[in-house]
Amino acid sequence: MKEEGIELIKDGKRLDGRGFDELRPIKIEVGVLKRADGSCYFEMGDNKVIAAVYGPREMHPRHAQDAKMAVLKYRYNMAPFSVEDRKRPGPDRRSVEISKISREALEPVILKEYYPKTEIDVYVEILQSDAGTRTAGINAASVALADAGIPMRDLVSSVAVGKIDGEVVLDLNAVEDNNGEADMPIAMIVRRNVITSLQMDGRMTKDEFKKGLKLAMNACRQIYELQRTALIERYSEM
Amino acid sequence: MKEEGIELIKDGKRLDGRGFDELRPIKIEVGVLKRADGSCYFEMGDNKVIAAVYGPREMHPRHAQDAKMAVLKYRYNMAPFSVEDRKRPGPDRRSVEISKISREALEPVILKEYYPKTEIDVYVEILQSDAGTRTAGINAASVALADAGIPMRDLVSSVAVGKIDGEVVLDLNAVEDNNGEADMPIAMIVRRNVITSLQMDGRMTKDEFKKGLKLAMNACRQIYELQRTALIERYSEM
Amino acid sequence: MKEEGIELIKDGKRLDGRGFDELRPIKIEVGVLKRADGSCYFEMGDNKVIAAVYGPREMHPRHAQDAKMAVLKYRYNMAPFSVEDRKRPGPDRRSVEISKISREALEPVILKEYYPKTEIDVYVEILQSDAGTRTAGINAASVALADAGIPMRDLVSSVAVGKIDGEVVLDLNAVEDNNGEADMPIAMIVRRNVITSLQMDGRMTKDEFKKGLKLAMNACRQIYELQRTALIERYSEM
Amino acid sequence: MGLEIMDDVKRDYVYNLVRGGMREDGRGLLDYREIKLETGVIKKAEGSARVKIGNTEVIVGVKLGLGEPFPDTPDKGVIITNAELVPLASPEFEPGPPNEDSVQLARVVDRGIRGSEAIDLGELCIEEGEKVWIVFIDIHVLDNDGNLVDAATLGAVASLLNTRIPNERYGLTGKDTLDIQERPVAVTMVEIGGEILVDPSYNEENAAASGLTVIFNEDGTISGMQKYWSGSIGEEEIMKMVEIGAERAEELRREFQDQIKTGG
Amino acid sequence: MGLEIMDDVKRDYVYNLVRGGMREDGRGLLDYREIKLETGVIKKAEGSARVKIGNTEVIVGVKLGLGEPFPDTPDKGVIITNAELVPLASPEFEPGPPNEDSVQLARVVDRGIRGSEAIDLGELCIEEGEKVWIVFIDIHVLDNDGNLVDAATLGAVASLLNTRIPNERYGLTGKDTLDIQERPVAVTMVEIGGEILVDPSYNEENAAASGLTVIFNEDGTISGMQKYWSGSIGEEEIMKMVEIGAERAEELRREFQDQIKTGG
Amino acid sequence: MGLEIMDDVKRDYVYNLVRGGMREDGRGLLDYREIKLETGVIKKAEGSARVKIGNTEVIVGVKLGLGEPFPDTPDKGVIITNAELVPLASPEFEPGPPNEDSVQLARVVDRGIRGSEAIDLGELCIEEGEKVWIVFIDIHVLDNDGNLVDAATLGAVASLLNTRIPNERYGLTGKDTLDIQERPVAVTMVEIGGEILVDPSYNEENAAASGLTVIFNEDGTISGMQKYWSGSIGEEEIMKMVEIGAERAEELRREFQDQIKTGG
Repeated sequence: MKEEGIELIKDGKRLDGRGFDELRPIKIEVGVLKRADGSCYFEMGDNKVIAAVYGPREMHPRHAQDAKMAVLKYRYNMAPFSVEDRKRPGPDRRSVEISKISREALEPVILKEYYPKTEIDVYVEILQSDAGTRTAGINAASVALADAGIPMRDLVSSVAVGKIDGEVVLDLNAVEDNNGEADMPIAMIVRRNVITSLQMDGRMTKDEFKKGLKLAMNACRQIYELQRTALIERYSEM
Repeated sequence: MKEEGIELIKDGKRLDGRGFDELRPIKIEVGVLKRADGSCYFEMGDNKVIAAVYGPREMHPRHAQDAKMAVLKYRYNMAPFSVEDRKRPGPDRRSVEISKISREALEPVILKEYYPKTEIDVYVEILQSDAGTRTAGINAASVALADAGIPMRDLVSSVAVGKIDGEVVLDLNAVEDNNGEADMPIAMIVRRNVITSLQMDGRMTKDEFKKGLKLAMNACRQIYELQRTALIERYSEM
Repeated sequence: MKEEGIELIKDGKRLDGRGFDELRPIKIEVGVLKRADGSCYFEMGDNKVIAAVYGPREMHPRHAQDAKMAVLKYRYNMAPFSVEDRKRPGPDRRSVEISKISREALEPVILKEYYPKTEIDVYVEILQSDAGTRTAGINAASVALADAGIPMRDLVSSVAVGKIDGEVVLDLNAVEDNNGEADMPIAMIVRRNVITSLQMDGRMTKDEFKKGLKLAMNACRQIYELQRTALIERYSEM
Repeated sequence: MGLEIMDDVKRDYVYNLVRGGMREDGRGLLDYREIKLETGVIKKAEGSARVKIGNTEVIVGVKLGLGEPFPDTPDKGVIITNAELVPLASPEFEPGPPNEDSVQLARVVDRGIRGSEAIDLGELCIEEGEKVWIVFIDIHVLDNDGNLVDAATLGAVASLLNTRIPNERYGLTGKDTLDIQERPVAVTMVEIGGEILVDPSYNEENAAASGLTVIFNEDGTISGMQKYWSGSIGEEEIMKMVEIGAERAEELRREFQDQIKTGG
Repeated sequence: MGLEIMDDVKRDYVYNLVRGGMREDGRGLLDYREIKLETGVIKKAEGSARVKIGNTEVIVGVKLGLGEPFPDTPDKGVIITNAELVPLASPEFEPGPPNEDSVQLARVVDRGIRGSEAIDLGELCIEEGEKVWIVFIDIHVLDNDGNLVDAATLGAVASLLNTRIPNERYGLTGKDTLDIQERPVAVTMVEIGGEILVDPSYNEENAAASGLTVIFNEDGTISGMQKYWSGSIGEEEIMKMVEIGAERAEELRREFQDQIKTGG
Repeated sequence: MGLEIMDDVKRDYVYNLVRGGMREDGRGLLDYREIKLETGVIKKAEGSARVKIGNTEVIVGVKLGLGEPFPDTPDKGVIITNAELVPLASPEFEPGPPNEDSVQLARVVDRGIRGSEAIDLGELCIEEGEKVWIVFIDIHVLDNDGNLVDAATLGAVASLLNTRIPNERYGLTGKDTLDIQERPVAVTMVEIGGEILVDPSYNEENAAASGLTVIFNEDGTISGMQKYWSGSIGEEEIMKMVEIGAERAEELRREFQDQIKTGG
């Protein structure tokens, strides 16, 4: 719902000074946790998320095991203090949906058949939220999976586009998201040029959708490079 | 609690025009669902219920299996929109009790020993409620079990009697139930002339109870014929 | 939080007439329940608690079994009517913590290695509460374990000390606890002179703490004698 | 597995006894076990009672609180009956939220209180549509040796008779006892091998195919019934149970009145 | 194990059919199954509809209640969309609280209603910041033969059109219908063996690697999308799905209007 | 099984080290690991801190909301301390509602804050009996390498010092910082092979039979204690732990003050 009188675009620039096709600043740190098998801290503007990976490890209960491949689990969780109004701990409908969507976004790149009967657990904690947390979580998780040594075909990169004041723009922040007309998070496998996640909220014409999809896919390519660089740095350090 | 001044009986007739020993109109459709192994749609006045049966099928968890016979499960559930004030989804104390009572009403006719280690699931959804839903559910479930090919000694038929304005009458509707003095749902195996379920709420003399029980047992005989007819029609169609 | 103007000590005596180092009256009955393997009813002032023990018995689910020893479980539960404002049934954070603390208080004396793969269940019901229920529960549980024939190295005895009106005193009742400055429940193995549980709430100097600990340990010795006597009486009766 | 075999053995034992007109503990088929009733046992509760029927033991506590009335009865107080089958009371009870057995126990007892209009709910209204007394009847089972319903119903009625309204704690004035208009009594019977038994023990409940509780008022009317388990019962048998129940209820009521006078 | 083999066999069967341009039930790849829409089927609900798409069957009921608005929209009513995948509807549905599938179903349908601003929420404010209508849209699945989203979206919109505001029950006055500003239509497609199929059956959903719902408004704009499952989709394919979806939506909308007129 | 053997091996390793006066990471028995404290790390929180003790890492966030006071303290604000042992932080943490470990962590930290009267709760009353500030202290564990209690207590106190009261958001006026009257410091020790160790690592916690947290105020008084696990402790040993704890607390407090000045 748009606040009255708010103008999200002035003189061709967004409130935070970005151009329409500009990402917020991104910071990636790999291997930040000791106990996890792999981990990644990811900042995108004011979003602060951290992902940890455990596994492949024995799956309980046994009857849920898959005899042919590993089972991937994904838990997206917001810290109570990550949002304006304290979030009650525990899963809600939104986090259940995001966990599902994010798991499905990552599944195509994971060589699950290497580890039958096991589970691979991805845990994503949102420490601070400013719109786009699900995409930040997928980016972090993708790097954390690599850090954990999980065999993967490729990385997954994720970003949202949206529509504000009638313009299709990249990577909405919270003010834009709350006062915008549409939001569309995607995830993609950059090197194969395919989409692994796509959602859309709000209202867009078909042409806006097409423009937005291209914009998001281009941004994923930028994010992919940052993810790769962070991983290379990590391993060159070791 | 009786509303002030409400008269449930006028000139020997009830508010909806029925006599004391008259059932509401009943409609039975067999095999209405594709995915279920057996199913039945049952209307009794303004009650609309649907029953589905799955099984016998493997029982989980294994330690709950019975090595000698199938385990019968029964879930009575009200759709949120089935009642005046929206019902919150999920089981409450009332539905837990009704599920237990209904399962016990059906158990005597099912040849559970034919299928050791399995479970037979009966699911009853109340789509619209107008007093007597537990009896409508048992009637529907009984037919759905037969439709699923579960081996049974016989059908079970169910109806309630009650007391309104001092008279013992058959098959209360919601206005009568809310303003009446007693309600007594029963279930019976008509051909063996035995009771498999009996509950009573409110206040009745012993003589009223006896009169009511006979009235209900007679009505069960009518319902039994309708159940049989619906099943015969279903199988002659096939 | 102290009520205004309340005086907990007058002329060297407490409101209920006790001296600083005096226990409330204790009453112990052994073997009070038929179905349980062991049981004990314990009164300490206005606290009324009952403990039952079941086991060693097969543990479910199997994957939770310990191949080397029995698993001890402890459930502290308050009856809804045991306190001023009705307590909602089911565990809350307080009872979860007390159950953990109490289990750990008893574990050192139980010869768990005698019964691998089994569980020993201790259930404590608080029927009436007047401060100190966790210590009363541990005392009752200890006797009930002995009554159930569970092999034990020794009994465990438990009591609280606290600080009221600036004085370190033994075994606070509810008025004292609500208006006091500190509360410290302990559990000990009297014959080995070691502590198996220790908690402290409120504020005390180190010297007060030391004084309190000695006071509590002395009182445990008295309780131990009462526990022993009750068990001897029980077995001489049989 | 060993346990299941013991269950079968016990069932056969009870069955054979009953076929010979006998019971485990020597009493007659229509006899109750010894009943002990003690009231006012829990100071922190507004009303309370401890009931033993043989080895079965139940504590019932009544607490009163303030709350809103139901929208359709704005001038009446509210009764909430709850039963806890705590695992202390029986090896087959498990910790956790109410299951179908505890829900049934609470609902049958509640049905007796409600159907008989034992409590004058109109007296519990403080401010129409806004504030009424909520009466919590909590049934806490301590030892389950069968026939919890009759014990819990005795306990609930005794607790209500015993209840003091905590006006002062809430800054209210008014009379401090509940207006108890009726004292319903539950009689539970089971059928084993064609015989009717009153007041079944735990082993007898396990050996029975079906059972029936009938709740009687002082004038002999019925205000609650519940059939149990998956056996069927014939019409004649039910009629017989109602007659037997009515007689036993009279006896139980005398017992109750005697003990209430002494214990209350 | 036996069941898993059957799943594989069915997947192969569907796959091979589709590769030959065919489907289990004989229809074309871009065809919907027969759609039946009936409104006002539940008297106790403020609005209701029963939708069948082939063997898939869904009942949607709308209930209105009074409540507080959200603090950030004090002058607007509230929509709560909920879906129950009751175990009656499918052998793979289990009793219990909403799982990720029912949450997703509810949220996708909700997204269409909300994104298209189908309901004028401003009209549902009774007293700013204090009292607004809460619109519960409850999706009750009766038979799951695939494509629940399209059926539930049709049912939700039909129910809303059909809804009477229960002013009288709450002692209020005002107009008694909802102001429905838009009629969003969902079109779900899946990809099997490189082919796009519209309105997937249950077996086709199981054989598909990925799927997409696109929700269209009357003017052809999109107000909701959701990709399903763990297969990936190319950019071209998505564009194609959007075009196919737009066409199908038009047809679906005509079908809907026709049936609403008759059935409403 | 393999894992259990590794646990045994690690326990033995730690035990043998300690018997020789050594620890895994080379520090002395009474030494803390390196402590890093950063405050104001979460903009969306009213107060926040990130604490590292060695590899153990905890974020604490403080949020304020409006609510009703407890009936027995109508003129005081409310503190709610909550701990999440999210499965990200340790392979042995599982998703789900709080278990006994997270409850204990929250309650011990809470005890320190409450027992020391760290917060002046009277200042948090807005309208007696009606409206007060509720202070949520949320402990979010990110990496569990032992001694969560000390890290969480440092984080809680640092967050409170750092907290801005969001008067404006709720249309209120008033001072915008909490009145922090005391800065409790927790010192956790364990006993391994007769030796006392301060600030146990995860492996040391697993090798220990018993442990003790003592919470100290600025004047050296104690305002909270908790013994851990099922080993017993002698009286002398406890007295020794209290003395060691008091000394360590002083040091920790100096460290804390230094870092607060820089980081706050």
